[in-house]
Amino acid sequence: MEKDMERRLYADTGAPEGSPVVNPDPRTLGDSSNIQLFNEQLKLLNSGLTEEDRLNFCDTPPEVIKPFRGHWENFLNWARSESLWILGFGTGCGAIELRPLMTSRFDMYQYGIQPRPTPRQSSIFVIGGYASVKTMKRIVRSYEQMQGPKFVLGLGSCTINGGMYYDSYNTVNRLDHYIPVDVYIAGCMPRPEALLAGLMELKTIIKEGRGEGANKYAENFEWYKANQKRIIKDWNMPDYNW
Amino acid sequence: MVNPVFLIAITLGFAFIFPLFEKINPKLSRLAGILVFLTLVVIPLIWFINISNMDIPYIYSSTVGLPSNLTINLAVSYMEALVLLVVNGVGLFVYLQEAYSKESPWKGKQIILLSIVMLGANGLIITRDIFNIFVFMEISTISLFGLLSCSSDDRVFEGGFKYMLASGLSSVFYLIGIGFFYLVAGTLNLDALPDGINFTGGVLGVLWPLFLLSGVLIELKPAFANGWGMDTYEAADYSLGAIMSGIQATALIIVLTKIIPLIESNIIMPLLLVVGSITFIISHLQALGQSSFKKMLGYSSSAQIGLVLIVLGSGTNILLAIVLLLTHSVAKSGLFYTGKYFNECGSGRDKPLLVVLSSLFVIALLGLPPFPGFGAKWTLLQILGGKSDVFTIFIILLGSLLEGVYLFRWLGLKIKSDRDSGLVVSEVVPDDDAIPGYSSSDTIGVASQTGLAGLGGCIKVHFSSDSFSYHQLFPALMAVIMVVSGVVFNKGVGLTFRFLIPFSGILFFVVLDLFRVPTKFQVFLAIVASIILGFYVYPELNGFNTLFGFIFLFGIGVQFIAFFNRKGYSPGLMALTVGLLVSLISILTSKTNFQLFFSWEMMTLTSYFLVLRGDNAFAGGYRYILFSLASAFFILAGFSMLHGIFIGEYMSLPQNLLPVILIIIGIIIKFAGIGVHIWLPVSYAEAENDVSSIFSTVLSKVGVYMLFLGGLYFSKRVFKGVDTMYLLGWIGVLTSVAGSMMALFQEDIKYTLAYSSMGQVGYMILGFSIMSHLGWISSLYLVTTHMMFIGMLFLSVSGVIYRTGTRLMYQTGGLIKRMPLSFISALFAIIALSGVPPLSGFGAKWLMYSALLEKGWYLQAAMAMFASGVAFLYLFRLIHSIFLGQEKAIYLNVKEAPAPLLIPQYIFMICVMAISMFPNLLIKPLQTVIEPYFASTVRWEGYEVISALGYWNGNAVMYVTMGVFIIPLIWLLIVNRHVYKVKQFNIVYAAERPFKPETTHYAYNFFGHYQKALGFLVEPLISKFWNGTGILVNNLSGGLRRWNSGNPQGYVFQILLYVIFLSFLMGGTN
Amino acid sequence: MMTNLLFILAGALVLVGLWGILTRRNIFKIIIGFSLVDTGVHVFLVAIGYVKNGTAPIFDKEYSSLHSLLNTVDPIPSALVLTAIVIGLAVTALMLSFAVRLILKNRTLLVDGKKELKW
Amino acid sequence: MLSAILTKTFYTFISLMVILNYALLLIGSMARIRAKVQGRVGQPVWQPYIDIIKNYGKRTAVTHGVMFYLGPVFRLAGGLGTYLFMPVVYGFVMFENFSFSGDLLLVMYFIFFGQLGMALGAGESGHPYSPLGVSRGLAQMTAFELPFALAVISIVAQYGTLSITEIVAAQQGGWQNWVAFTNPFAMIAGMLAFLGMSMQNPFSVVIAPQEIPIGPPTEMHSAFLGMLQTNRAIFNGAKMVLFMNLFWGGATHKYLLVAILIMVVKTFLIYLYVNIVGASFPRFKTEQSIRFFLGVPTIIGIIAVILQSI
Amino acid sequence: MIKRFFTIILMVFFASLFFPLVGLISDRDSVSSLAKDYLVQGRDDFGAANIVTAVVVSYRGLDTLGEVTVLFAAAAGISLVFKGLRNEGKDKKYRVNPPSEILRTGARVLLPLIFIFGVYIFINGHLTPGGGFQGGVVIASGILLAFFAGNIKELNHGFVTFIESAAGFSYVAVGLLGIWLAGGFLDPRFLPMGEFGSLFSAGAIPVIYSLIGLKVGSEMSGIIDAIRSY
Repeated sequence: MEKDMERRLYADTGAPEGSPVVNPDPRTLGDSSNIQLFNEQLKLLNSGLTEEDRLNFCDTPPEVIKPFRGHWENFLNWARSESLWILGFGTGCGAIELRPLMTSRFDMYQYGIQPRPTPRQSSIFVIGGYASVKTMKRIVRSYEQMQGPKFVLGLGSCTINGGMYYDSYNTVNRLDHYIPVDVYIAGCMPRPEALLAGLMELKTIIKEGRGEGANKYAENFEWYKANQKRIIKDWNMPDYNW
Repeated sequence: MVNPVFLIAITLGFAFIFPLFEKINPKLSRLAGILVFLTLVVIPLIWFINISNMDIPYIYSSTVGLPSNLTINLAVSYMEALVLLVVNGVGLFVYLQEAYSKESPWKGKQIILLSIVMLGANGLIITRDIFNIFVFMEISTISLFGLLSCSSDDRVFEGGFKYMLASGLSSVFYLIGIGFFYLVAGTLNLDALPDGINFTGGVLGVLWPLFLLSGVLIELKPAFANGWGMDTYEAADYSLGAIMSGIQATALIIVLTKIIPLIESNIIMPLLLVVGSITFIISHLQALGQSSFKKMLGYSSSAQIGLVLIVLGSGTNILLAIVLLLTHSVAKSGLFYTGKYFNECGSGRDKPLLVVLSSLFVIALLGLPPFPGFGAKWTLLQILGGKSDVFTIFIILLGSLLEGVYLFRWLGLKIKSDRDSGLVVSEVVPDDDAIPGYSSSDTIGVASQTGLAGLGGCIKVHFSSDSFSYHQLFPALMAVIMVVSGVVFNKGVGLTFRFLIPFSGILFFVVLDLFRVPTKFQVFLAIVASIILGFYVYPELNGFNTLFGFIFLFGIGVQFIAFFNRKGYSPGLMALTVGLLVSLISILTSKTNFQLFFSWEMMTLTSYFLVLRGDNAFAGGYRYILFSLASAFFILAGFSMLHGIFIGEYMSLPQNLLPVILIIIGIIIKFAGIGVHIWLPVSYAEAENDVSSIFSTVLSKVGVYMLFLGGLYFSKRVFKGVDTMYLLGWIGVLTSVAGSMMALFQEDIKYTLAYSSMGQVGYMILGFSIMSHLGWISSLYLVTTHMMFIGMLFLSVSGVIYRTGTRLMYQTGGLIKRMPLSFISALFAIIALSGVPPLSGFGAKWLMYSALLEKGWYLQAAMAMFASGVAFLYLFRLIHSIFLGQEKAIYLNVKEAPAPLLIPQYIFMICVMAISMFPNLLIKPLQTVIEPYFASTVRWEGYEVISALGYWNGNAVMYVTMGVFIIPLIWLLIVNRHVYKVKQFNIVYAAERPFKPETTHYAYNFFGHYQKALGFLVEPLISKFWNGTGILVNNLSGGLRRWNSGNPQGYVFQILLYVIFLSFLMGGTN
Repeated sequence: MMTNLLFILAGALVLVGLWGILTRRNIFKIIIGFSLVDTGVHVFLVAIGYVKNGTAPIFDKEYSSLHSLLNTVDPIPSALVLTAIVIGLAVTALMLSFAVRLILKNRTLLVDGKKELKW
Repeated sequence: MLSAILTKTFYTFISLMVILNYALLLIGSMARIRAKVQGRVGQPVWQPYIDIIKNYGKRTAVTHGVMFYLGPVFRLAGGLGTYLFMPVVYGFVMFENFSFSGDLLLVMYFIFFGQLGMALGAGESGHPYSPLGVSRGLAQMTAFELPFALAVISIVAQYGTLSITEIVAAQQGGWQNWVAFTNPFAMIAGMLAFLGMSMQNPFSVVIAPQEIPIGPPTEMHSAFLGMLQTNRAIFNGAKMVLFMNLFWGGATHKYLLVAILIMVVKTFLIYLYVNIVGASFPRFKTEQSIRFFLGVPTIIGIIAVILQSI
Repeated sequence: MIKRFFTIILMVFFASLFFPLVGLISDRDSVSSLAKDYLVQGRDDFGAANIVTAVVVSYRGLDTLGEVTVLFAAAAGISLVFKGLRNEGKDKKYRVNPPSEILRTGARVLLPLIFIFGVYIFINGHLTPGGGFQGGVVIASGILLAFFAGNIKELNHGFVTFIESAAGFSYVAVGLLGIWLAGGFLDPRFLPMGEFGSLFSAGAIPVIYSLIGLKVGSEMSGIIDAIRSY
C-alpha cells in the first residue's frame, strides 16, 4: 500500500534518465545500507566531521520521548497550540507570505503565533517554498536544533512535489522525505489566508495529540539521514545537530 | 698610640723600596703590598677604637720634634680615623682587585703609584698645614695621572690632558690662595693661627678664601666646571674611577672641612649651600643622560660631593657629611667594580652575586636602608626640618630622586632578561597572528613551556665556576661590612634591637640560598617563620596594627602556599618575600618615625626586587621604584617637619599644614592615586604571578595603613579653603573610577587585575577620608575583605596563566570545563568584588555608601556607584573571557590548576563566606578598633547592623538568597526531564556550524562600544604626561650635558668662569 | 715698591699664560701658557716673601741671627716656591708626555682637533 | 519560631503570587494595548501564561554546562530577591516581604545578582551573540545606573534614610508629598533611568532580534526560557514597585485590597509610560545610549543632588 | 671672534681680581712672626747656615718628602705613558744622527765637571743656595749630555732603580730614625750638629740632601731615558 503510493507519486515526475541527483528513485528511498550512523555504544559516528571537530560536537542520537498521558498532555498540547513560535528562517520565496501575517490585517498574534529569531526557542518551522539542496542542509540543521515538540509547515507546492522546479537539478521535490512535515499548504504561492488556515489546521493537529513530528523523526532517524545524506554531499556537520 | 706619620712613612717606604723588592721576588712583593695596605687599615682602626674608648680628642704629631707651630703637624681625631679607615679600606680593596686581577694585573710602577695615591689621600686627611695639603694634593693627582696612562682605553690621554689642565689651574689657584693666606695670617699652620686676626676682612681677606676654595672646589668637580673630570671617568679604567671618586674626592672633602672653619660662616655657608645644591641637582641631571656607565658614575660622584657640600653648608653636624661621604666612597668604589664585572658579562640575570652586590651598592649610594647613608640622610633632614629649611630639603630629595632615576635604570637594564624589550609592551595588544595556530598540535607544548617560563621565570642561576671569580668576594665583603655598619649606624640613629631581629630573617633565607636549599623547603620555612613572626610581634600590636598585622601575616602567609608551585630553585625569592613581610610587619611595630620610615623603605626595596624578577619587568620595576621613591621622599619630607614626634601620636603633632600635605601626597603616590598611578599596573602585571598576587592583596594596603596611622592628624586641615580630606576623598573616588575604567579596556588579564586593585584601593581611601566612624569601618572592612577576594581572583588567574601560558584573555576561553575549581573561586571572588549581595563585598559597599551619604558626600557616592558598575563590567569580562565561551583546541589538555594555587584560594573563600554570613565577625572588631577615634554610629540587633541611614542584615540576606536560589533550582530540576549535555559547537549559528573557537569566542575588544562612548576618558593622557616629563628631563639632561663640550680650552674657560662665579658669591669683586 | 712691581709682573704672567691657554690651539703652546701661569704664581709667592732691602736668609759665622731679622727676606715663601717649582716641573713633564701621546694618537697638534670625549 | 517562619513563608508566597500574576497580566495587557494602538486585535491578555506553560512543557532541552543550567536560576533568584527585599504595599506585614534584611542599597545591588548569573549562563552557552548582548546590556546598565544612583541619593538626602519603608512613609499625606513633586529633578532622572532599566526601545539594543538574535538568551530555551520569562514578569514588577515606592508615594490604604489596587494603578501607569516611550522612539546604538544616560539625565540627577544638599 | 671677546672679558675680570692688590700692598718691613722664629731659632735648632734649607729639609721636611714623591710619581707616570707607546710601535726605528766631534770631545771634558758640580750643590745645600733638587737636576743634565754624546748607549736600569729605591728608602729611613733617635719624623738632629758653617754640620741635613740629590738625579735620568728610549 505504502509502496504503491510512492510509485504513484513518483511515476509521473518525468525526470530525465539518470540525471536527478536530488530526486532519487523512490525504490532507493530510505536505503541506509551504505551509510553508518552509530558506533557500538549507540553514539553517533559523525562521520562527516574531522577528528578534531568530533570533540566539539555532541554525539548523542535523538530519542523518542513519550508524551504524558491524559489531561496533562492535553493541557500541554493546548498550550503548545496556543503558543506557536515561528522560526524566523525564510528558506524560500514563500517567506514573503509570512510578513503580512504580522500586520494588522491578519494579526497572527491574536492566535498566539509570533516569530522567534532562534530555533532553540521556536516550535514551528515554516518552510517557505522550494528547498534547494544548499538550503536543505540548513533546514535540517535548524530543524534539529529546535526543541521538541516541534512542528513543520510546508508552504507552497514546491514543498509537496517540487512545483515549478520539479525538474530542477538542485531542488528537493518532496520535503517530508527529509524532515517530518505536519501540514502542507498547497498553492503557488498560497495567500496569507491559506497560511493562516494551515496554522489553524496545525493547531487542531496539535490539540489532537498528532503533532509528534519530533518523535517520528527520532524513530525513523536512519531513514531520514539516509535521504538527507544522499542529496547533501558536503556533509560537514554532525549527524544530529543538537 | 701609633704616630700618624707612620702612615706616610710606611706607604712611602713601600713605594720607594718596591722596585727593588719586585726585582727580587715579585710574588712576595705583592704579598708585602697586601701587608702594607692592611696596615693602613689597621692603624686607623686602632685609633678609631682608642679614640672612642679613651676619650682622646686628637692624636697629634708634629713632625720634626719642635713646637707644633713651627712645623707641619699631623692630627687624627675620631673623624679622621673613621675616614682613614674607610679610604684605606677602599685602597686595600682596589689593591686586591688590581694586583691580583686575572687579566693584566697591576705590577711595578702601577702598584707604586697606587700606594702613592694612598699616601696622598692619607696625607690630605691627616695634615694640618695648608701648604702641605697642596703637596699632598699634587701627589695624589700626579700619581693618578700616572695610573691613568695605563688604562685600556687610549682616549684616556685626551681626558687626562684635560684633567691635568684643570687640576694644574686649580693648584695654581690654591697656591695663590696660600700666598694671600700667608700674607694675612703669617703662618701656614692651621693649629697655630694667631688669635684676633680677622681672616676674612678686606680685599685680601676675601681673596685668599676665594682662591683656596677655588682650588679645592674645582678639584672636587663641581657642576658646570667638571667636564674634564667626567671625560676622564669615561675613558679611565673602572679601578681609576673607584680611586677618583672613592678615595680622592673623600680626602678632598676632608681638606675642605679643614678650610671651612677659617672663613667667616656667613660667607662660606651660603656659598657651600649654593655650590652644593647646583652640583647636586645639575650633576644628577647630567648623569641621567649618559650612556657610558663610568661617566654616569662620575657625574653621580660629583653630585654626591654636592650633597656633602650641602650638608657642610647647612651647618648641621659634620659627622653626617662624613657618614654620607664614606657611604658614597665605599658604595661607589664597590659599584665601579661590580659594574665592571656586570658590564663585561652582558645580561646579568644569571649572575646572582653580581646582581645582589650591584643592588646593594646602588641602594647604599641612594641612601636607602639598611646602609649608613639612610640614617645620615634621615638625621640631616630631621635637622633641616627642625629649622624649617624647606628649600634644602627639597633640593636634597629632588636630587636623590634624580639619582634613583639613572641608577635604577642601569640596574634594571642589567638585571632584565634577554627577552625583555624594556618597554611597557603589554599595554598594546599584539596582532591577531599572534594567536596560536588553530590546529597545530605542537603549540600545546609551547604553551605549557611558556606557562612554566611565565611562572618559573625566576632568576635562573647557579654558581657555576666560570661566572664566579673570587674577586667578587671582595666587593661582597665590602657590601657585608657596609650592611653591618649600616645596621649599627641606623641602630644608633634610632632602631632598637627588638625591632631589627625580624630582619635577620632576610639573612637567614639568603644563607639558605647560598646553600641552594630547594625553594619548596624554603617556602615551608617561610610559613613557619611567618607564624613565629606573628607570635613575636603580637604583644606589640594593638588597634589598627592588629588588624593590619592580621592582613599582612595572614595574607602573605596563606599565599606562601602558592609558592609551593615553584619548580626547582628560585634564589632570592623567599629572602625577598620574607623581607617584604618583615618590613610590612615592622611598619606596624614601629614606635618612631625613623623605624617607620626604615621599614617603609625596606618594604619598597624588597618589593622592587620582587618585581624585577618578572620576565618583562624592567619597565614595570623602573616605574615602580621611581614612584615609590618619590612617595617615600614626600613622606620623608613630611616626617622631617614633625619635630621627631611619632606620626601615630596624632595628638601631639605640630599643627602646620605643610607636613600633612607632603605626607598625604606621598601616600597618594604609594596607593597610585589618579595622576600618579602609571607605575602600578605595569609593575603588578609584570611581576611573577604569585608575587603580583601578594602585591595586589597585601602590599596595596600599606598606603591605607599609613593613612590610618596618621589618622586624625590628617583631618580638619584646610588647604586653600578646602578640607584636605575632602580633596583626598575626591582623589580616592576618581582613582576608583579611573582604575575601573582602565581595567575595562585591558586585554591582558594581569593589567585588568592591577587596575582593579588600584580602583579598589581608591574606595579604601575614600572611606578613610570620610573621617567618620562608618567611613573608617567601611575602609577597614574593604581592606580586609579585598585582601581575600582579590587574592582568590589573582591566584585563580595565576593558575590559568600557569596552565595556558597566556595572559591575554581572549586567547583562552571555555576553561570552566577544565578548571572548575578555579572557576568557582573566581566566581565567588567577582561576586564579592563587585559588591553583589549576599557575599561580603556588598557589606563594604553598604558601609561605604551609608558613610558617604551620612557625611553628605552625594556626588562622590554617585561616582563610587558608577565605578562599582564599571567594576562589574570588567569582572564579567574577565570571567567570561577565560572560563566561559568557546574552548580553544590547544587548551583541550589543560588540567586544573595545581593544588598549591588552589589551597590559598579556598582558604580565602572560607573566610569570605564566613564574613558574608556573619558580618559581625569582622565589623564588631573593627568597631572596637575605631572606638578611640570616633563614637560609634552603628548599632547591632542580632545580626542586623543599623546605621543612621539604613540597615543591613547579612545573615538574613544570605538565607533569603539561598532560598530564592534553591527553590527555582529545584523547580528547574523537576521541569527539565530530558536534558542533553552538548558540546561547545552545538550552538545556533544562523543555521551554519562554527568552525573555529577563536572566531566564535567573543572576547576580544569586549567593550568596544564602551570605548566608543567613553574611551576618551581613558586616553593615556597621564601616561603621556609622565612620558613627557621623562622626555623633558631627558632633554634637560641632554642640554646640560652639552655644556661639557669636550674642548680642553672650553673647560679652562669654564673653570675661570667658575672662579668668577665664586667671587661673586663671596661678594669679592668690589 | 718692589713687591708691587713683582705683583704686576706676576699678574701679567698669569694673565698672559691664561690668554695663551685659552686662545692658542697648539697643544704645546697651551702647555707653555700653563708654564707661564705657574711661573707667574711662583713670582707672586716670591714677592710675598720680599722684605724691604732684604737679603738672602743665609748666615755665615759673622752674621748673627738677630741681625738677620732686620734685613733678610722671608724664608718661608722661598721654601714654598722651591717645592712648588719642582711640583710644577713634574706636572709639566707629565703634561707633555700626555700631549705626546695625544698628538701621536690624533695626528694633530691642535688641542681641539679631535674630541672623542665629550658630553 | 516555627509558626513565625510558616507565616512568613505564607506571606511571601501570597506576595509572590500577587506580583507574578499581576506582572504577567500587565505584560499581556500592555501587548494588547499596543496592538490596539497599531490597529490589531493583539494577543490575548493571558498569552504570557500560555507561553510560560508551553516553555516549561517542552520535552527536551540541551545544556551547555553547569553555569548555563544555573544561569536562569540565578536570574530568577535575582528577580525574586530584588522583589523580596523591598516592601510592596506600605503598612501591611503581608507585603513587607524581607525588607528587614536590608535597605535600598541592598535592593540596588541585588539587581546585579541576577544580571551576573544570567551573564554567566549566557557566556557559557558558547554563542558569540550572547556575550555580545551581555556586554551591551552591562554597558548600558552602568550608564543608566548613574542617573538612577543620583536620583536615589537625592531622595536619601531629602529624607535622611535609606530604608524604603521610611521613604514611603515620608511621602504619605497626599500626592503633593510624593517625591515626584517634592523632588521633581530626582524623579525625572530616575524615570529616565528607568527607561534604560526596562530595556524597551530606544534602549533595546541588548536583545536586537534581527542583529544578534535576542542577545543574551539566544541559546536559552524550554524550561530555561520559561524561567527567564517568569523572572521577566517578577523582575519588572519589582522594578516598578521600587520606582513607585521611591518616586510615586508607594501604595497604601487602610484596606489591603485598595492598597493593592493603588499599586496596580501606579505601576500600570509607570509601565504605560515606558511603553509609550518605547513605541515612539527608534533604537539607540549602545554608545549612543551610554552617551545619552551620561548626558542630560545625569545632569538632572546632579541638579537634584545639589538641590538637596544645599 | 665672539670667543675671543669673551676671553677678553674673562681676562678683565681676572685682572680686576688681582690688581686692586697692587695698590693695597707695599713692601713689607719685616718678616712674619713664624719666619722670625725660623730666623731666630734656625741656626740653634739645626745649625744650618741656609735658613731656606733648614725650612725645606727640616721645618717643612714633610713637604720636601712629598715633593720627592711627586717627582717619583711623575717619573713613574711618564715611564708608564711611554711604555704603552713602546708596546705599540716597536718596529718603528728612527735614524739617529751620530754625535758630532765637538759634542763628543766637549762631553768628555764636561761630564766629570758636571757630575762633581751636581754633587757639590747637594752636599753644600745647607750652607749655600742650592740643594738636593738642584744638584740632582744637574746630574741628570749630565746624563742627558752623556746620551747625546753617545757615552752611554743604554741606561743601566737596575743600577738606576737601585739608586732611586735605595735613596728614597733611605730618606724615609732617615726620617724614621729621627723619630727614634731624636725629636720627630725627619728630625735631622740625631747626627751631631758639627761646627756651624762647615760641611759636616747641621745634623743629617746634608745626608738628606744627598739622598734627595741622588734620588732626583736618578729619577730625572729615568724620565730622560723613558722619553729617549721611545
